Amino acid sequence: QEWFPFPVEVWETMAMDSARTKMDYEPLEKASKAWDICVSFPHMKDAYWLGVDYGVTEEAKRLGVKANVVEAGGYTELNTQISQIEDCVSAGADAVIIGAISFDGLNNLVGEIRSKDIPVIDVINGMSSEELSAKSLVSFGEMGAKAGEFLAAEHPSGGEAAKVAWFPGPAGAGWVEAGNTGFAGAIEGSAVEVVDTKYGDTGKEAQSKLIEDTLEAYPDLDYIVGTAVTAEAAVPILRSRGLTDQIKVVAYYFTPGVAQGISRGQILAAPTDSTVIQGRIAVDQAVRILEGKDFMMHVGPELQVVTQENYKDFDPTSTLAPDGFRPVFSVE
Amino acid sequence: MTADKTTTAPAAAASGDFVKRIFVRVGILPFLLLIALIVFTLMSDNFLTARNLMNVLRQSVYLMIVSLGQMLALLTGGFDLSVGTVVALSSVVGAMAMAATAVAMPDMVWLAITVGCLAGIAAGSMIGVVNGAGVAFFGVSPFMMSLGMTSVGFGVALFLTGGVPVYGMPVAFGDIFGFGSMFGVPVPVYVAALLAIGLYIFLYWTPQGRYFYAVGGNVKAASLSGVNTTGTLFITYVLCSFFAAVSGMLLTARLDTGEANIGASMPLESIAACVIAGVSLRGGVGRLENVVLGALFIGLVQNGMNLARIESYLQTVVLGALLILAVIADQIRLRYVASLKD
Amino acid sequence: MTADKTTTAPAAAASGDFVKRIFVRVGILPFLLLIALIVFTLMSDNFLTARNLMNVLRQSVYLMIVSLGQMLALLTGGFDLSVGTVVALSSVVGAMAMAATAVAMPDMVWLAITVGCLAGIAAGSMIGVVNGAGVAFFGVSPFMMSLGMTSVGFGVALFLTGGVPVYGMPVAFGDIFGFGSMFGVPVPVYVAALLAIGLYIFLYWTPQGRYFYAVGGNVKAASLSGVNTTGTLFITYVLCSFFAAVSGMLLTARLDTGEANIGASMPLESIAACVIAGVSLRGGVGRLENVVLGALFIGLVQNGMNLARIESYLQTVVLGALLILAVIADQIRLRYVASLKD
Amino acid sequence: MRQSEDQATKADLLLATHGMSKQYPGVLALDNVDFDLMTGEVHVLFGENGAGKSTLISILAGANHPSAGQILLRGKPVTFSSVHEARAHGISAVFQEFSLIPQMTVEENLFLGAEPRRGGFVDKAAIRREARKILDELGFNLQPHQRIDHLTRAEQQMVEIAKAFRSDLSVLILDEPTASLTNHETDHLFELIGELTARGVGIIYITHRMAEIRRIGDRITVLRDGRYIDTVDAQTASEDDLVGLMTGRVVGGIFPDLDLPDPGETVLDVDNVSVADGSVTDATLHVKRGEIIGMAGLVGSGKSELMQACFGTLPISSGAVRFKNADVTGHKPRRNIRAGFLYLPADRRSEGLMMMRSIRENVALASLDIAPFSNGVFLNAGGERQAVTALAERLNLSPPRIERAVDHFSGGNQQKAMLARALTRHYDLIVFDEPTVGVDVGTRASIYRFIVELARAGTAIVLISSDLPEILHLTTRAYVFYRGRIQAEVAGEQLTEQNVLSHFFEREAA
Ligand SMILES: Nc1ncnc2c1ncn2[C@@H]1O[C@H](COP(=O)(O)OP(=O)(O)OP(=O)(O)O)[C@@H](O)[C@H]1O
Ligand SMILES: Nc1ncnc2c1ncn2[C@@H]1O[C@H](COP(=O)(O)OP(=O)(O)OP(=O)(O)O)[C@@H](O)[C@H]1O
Ligand SMILES: [Mg+2]
Ligand SMILES: [Mg+2]
Repeated sequence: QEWFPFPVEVWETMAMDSARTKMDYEPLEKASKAWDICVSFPHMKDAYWLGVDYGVTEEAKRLGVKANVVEAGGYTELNTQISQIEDCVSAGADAVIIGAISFDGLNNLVGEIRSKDIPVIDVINGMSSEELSAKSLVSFGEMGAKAGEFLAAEHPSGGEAAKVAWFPGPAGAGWVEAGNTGFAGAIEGSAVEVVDTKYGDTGKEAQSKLIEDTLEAYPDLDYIVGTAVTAEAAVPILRSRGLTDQIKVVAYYFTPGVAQGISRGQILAAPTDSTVIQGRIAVDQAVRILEGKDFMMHVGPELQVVTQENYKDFDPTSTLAPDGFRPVFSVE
Repeated sequence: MTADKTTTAPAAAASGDFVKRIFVRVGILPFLLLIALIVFTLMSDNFLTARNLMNVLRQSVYLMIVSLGQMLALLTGGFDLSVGTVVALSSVVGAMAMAATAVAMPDMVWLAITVGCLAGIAAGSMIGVVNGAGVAFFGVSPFMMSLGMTSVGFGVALFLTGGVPVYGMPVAFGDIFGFGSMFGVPVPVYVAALLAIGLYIFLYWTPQGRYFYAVGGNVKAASLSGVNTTGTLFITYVLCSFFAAVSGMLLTARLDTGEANIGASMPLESIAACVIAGVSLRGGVGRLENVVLGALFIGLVQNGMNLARIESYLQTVVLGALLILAVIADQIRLRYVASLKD
Repeated sequence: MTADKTTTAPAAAASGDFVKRIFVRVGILPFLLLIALIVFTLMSDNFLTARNLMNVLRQSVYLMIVSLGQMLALLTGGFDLSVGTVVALSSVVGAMAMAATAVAMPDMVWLAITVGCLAGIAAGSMIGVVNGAGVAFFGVSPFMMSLGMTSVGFGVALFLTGGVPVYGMPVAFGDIFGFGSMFGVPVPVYVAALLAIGLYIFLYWTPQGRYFYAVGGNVKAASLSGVNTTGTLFITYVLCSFFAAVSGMLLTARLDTGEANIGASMPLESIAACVIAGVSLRGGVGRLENVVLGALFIGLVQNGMNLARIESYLQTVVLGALLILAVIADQIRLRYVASLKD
Repeated sequence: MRQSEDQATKADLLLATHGMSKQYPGVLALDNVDFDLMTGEVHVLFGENGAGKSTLISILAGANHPSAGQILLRGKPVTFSSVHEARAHGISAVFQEFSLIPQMTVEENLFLGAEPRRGGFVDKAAIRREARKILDELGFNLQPHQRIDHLTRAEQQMVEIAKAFRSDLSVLILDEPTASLTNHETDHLFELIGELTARGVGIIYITHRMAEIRRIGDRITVLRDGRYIDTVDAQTASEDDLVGLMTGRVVGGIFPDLDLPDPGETVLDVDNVSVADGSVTDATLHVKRGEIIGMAGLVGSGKSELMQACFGTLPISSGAVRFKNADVTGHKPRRNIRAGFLYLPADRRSEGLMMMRSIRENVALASLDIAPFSNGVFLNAGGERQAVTALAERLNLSPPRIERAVDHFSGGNQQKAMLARALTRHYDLIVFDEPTVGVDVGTRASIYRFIVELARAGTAIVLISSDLPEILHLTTRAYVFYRGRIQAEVAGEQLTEQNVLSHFFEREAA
């Protein structure tokens, strides 16, 4: 069945804080010709970006355009990402969709590509360049905020304090800092107290270690809040220590593991930014621009918090690649 | 160079002899461990609890097992950068095999677990076989060989999973090998102990064990003395990745999923654990006991800093500085060793 | 070992002599480059275009510069794992200094750029100074020293920036050193060329240059011959991180921001570039020209695979396999070298 | 040296040490030693392995720093913080352990640390020129562009010597320079020493070879356990006096008398063997039980290559090797050792020993598969320790500490550690390649004795040696090598100095 119409928010300008309106997104039926679209991701090592990949490639197929997906191999590989995008362009891409590793680090590159009159669409992570053709993303800050608001709602100010250990992700990554700020802002003035913030690589191994040590350091913890990996890692640890009832888990973005956790009642809640849809919209924007059709400059799916209550009427295909989906790197 | 400095003050050498004698016998690490224990106990009241120490022990197990293998590679004068990939690959393959078997025959949990572990360890060891072949038979430098296999193996692991964790292993697996414990001691610790003891016997009670040191000490001399140097090098790398693979399976049990993104820090950390344990990168020198302590030390410090609530930026600084200091301290020790040899 | 195989067939050795002689003179890399060129040209029509080749050149510059420094460390029988951190630290510090100066005196762009570059390079080199001191004066193994400094430096870089990129550098900086070009050749390429030539003269025309090889060849012998081994080791690591720091500043210009998260893959890639260029990890062997080619080769292959749209999981596999093959090929070459020696 | 020494001109004091002491961790290598050197004299340092000779000269050469004592050069106290400074004062040395960079060429090594410069840059032309000049002057046939690691130990020794020669020389120190030279190069070296002493250069010469002391020595200073014992005149002092001074006990003649039983059946049978790298062609020889066979020849004549090939470390291109009537052509050392065929290499450092491992492990290495070292499966620590301790005593290793790293023993004692391997299991054939390189007279005597004992016990022995007296006194039959071919087989009465030497150069004469 079709994925649209899909509830989205549309910003006036590229700026995240510009006025926004809610509406339903309607993509093109078909592309007029088989455009060659280059898509660059920071990496394809987890389910989150696999979801984006699914969205991008599916949409490319639906519209009948070519797509070539490259991945830099990790958030430390900014230089590689730049090289890859350059290679894409010299390979003759008509449009470029970038899931940026760095908020500012690609601006020069964007400028250069735009000067060749090739549209550049910013997906998921966000870039500060003035010259972007379009953005298909939500602010990760708001993801953090959603998680924060959820907790704040559970523990409004005045209520007895809830001790939270917060695991934003790898220190230095743009999305982590954003999520961190968002979360901090949202719990402002509530009864939620962040007893410790532990940065760490989003490997399950690293997160497990952090969680266990944190449990030792704060035996009286109420919540573990953090990346999807943190949540996934927390589940077995809590189970093994028989703390499942005492300590609740909240993630601030969504993965299959988190979905499973919520469905099994092991994870309390997690906001979703409808990753797949962001990918789909980005491709649609690219085609619209190439074909000179009118397009929305800055679109992002409405955020929703998936909880154990509303899980049953949540459609995972807007956020997750279906089970058994293998990463697709090129669509002919 | 060093020889000179040792001899600055023979008098002093005579006086503080006793302290040094212990120092030399047991090495630098026990002291470091002691210091770390004291410091962290002062910094956090949750540190020196049976539960936390057990926790440290379990956390260190994975690095420890990998370091045991790494030590072999170092002894023969090479090293193995592919241990991280081996961990990842065995985790992925093992988990897939286990899940598949579990689906095929849901009621035969133990069969699934056995099949999975065997598959994972076999897959991991394959990388060692290739490394060994390259190093021993083609004379490729261990660095390039294992570096190359790192990216080959990682590519394969990603290809198999697309980066998504592998779910669907029997719960028993995680409950037993990940979180289970007997007499209050976690199961993984038993596994590690078993491996360590086995390797100890192999290294120090059998001729072949001695040959690892010989090959690292002087390949030419070894082969002139009838040591099968090629064979020794080959099994070195097979064993090394065998250990890494076992660690990979244990980690999988702990994480409850097969992950392609684990073990990235293993290569350097395991070499670090060996080097602070006094294993020489030139080959031929190093004791297993110390390597175990080396791995423990790294685990202890990381845990201690987390409990002491040291800011995570600072943690990396401290850890780095500590490694260096540890080695410098060991240097000083080595200067005494000569004088107290007898 | 090798000696056996060097000489299996004297007859053949005589016949195919000519080909081999070139093979030996110029080494394996030119051949590999040629093959890569041909293959990728066949696989993608956009590959063999002036624009793309220039593109490859610019992309490879950063690794190339780091590899030049790395080569020195390898020549003296050590290596430097901290080059990645140096790149990151110099980027961060350089950017901060430049931004600050730019704010202070907005109209003096060149001053800002100069101050920034000097600050960044100084900061990066500091890590080299510490490495050098540890290795040369305290006899710490280069591995541990540079590994330790890696995490120290990274911690500092994160601490300085809180992880967020540093902006506010004069636009001119990026425009000139990042994307600028003279006579169709990107500016970074000129910088790299300058450094390479400078290092070449230093290495092969001055006595000190020889001492790097001597120290790597046999430290004891070198010091018996009156070579200042400690001094040589010290400047080795200072120079190594100097080069890395310069690369870091060029990268900063390219990214237009100071980033704490760059350069992670530099240490291993730079060592790989050196090793496929025939630099020995045991020290004392290796030519600068080849290292330049080595870095180019890695860059070329990565670019070629991207253009040929080889899917990225496969790319890592291919790259790994290629590195190994390159070294094996070089092994074969070395055997001929022996057989042609006299 | 004697011939050139002109009684008329009074030789004056050149170099002296007062109360020189050196404390190594655990060892007092030098104990308050006084030593002096006149201009134009050859002053021999003599003493057992580990007596402290090398330590003393390494201090004089600036490579090592004394724990106490001072150095006087021409009456003025001097201190050398580096080899550099010593050279600046005209003191240069040939060390026992080579100071060559294997990966570098001969010329690069000759000038390492003192490169001729033009405008700060290395003057390559000058280096090439000077290198040729020195090599020609010394009559060593080496190419300046050859890489050190492609030379034989003997050839490296020459480079080492060439390195020490320089125009502004006032003191030349030679630590066992002839250890792996053959008579040919040795003669050359001695002529040079003659010229130098004539120019008033003082020579400190360390050797374990009596004949050399006689030939060139003026005075002999004897060290024992790092202590100064006595200084005697080289010509008048008798061999036994010296040995007495050196050991503090009385040692009989160095060479035991060879009353070997008649040879038994053939153990090794080499048939038209050519080595693949061309260092040996069409060599045919045989070795019988209870024989001691000598292999003589110039440096690079291929005498060790042949045996290495038989042992399986070099590939054989043609011909066959039979050991105990079984074809072992191309067998690996492992098989040969287990079959009872051992080769002990000439270069203990690079081929013989694991320098950082203990004496115990080094000695036991080749026999870990048999009792008393193991029961086939597990090692027998106790058995190993006893066996090695016994061997250490038998070869009087000093210091007798089998757990010490080989690195911390003196050259001669390292050699003992390696030779001890011959006694760790039963062998039918043992090849000794330069077994007495850098071994003191006392130890030599004992090494010779045990070689002969082995032979008496029915072991076949092959002795590869560049020390002609060894060949003459110790072997029953000798093969002379010349440019990779077996030039002659001399036995019994023919086994005389002239006879052997004549075959060394025959072709060159023609
Ligand atoms: N680097 C060292 N560390 C510790 N002890 C040493 C070291 N070098 C030499 N020694 C000890 O100092 C003593 C003297 O050694 P030295 O090499 O001077 O003897 P030598 O007279 O040269 O013997 P040889 O004739 O075998 O060369 C020996 O007991 C030796 O074990
Ligand atoms: N590693 C090597 N590579 C190339 N050539 C070599 C190598 N080792 C030896 N040679 C050459 O082989 C020839 C024979 O060397 P060999 O070691 O047999 O000399 P030798 O007869 O043993 O003399 P000695 O044992 O007295 O040094 C020499 O010309 C030497 O230069
Ligand atoms: Mg000596
Ligand atoms: Mg020889």
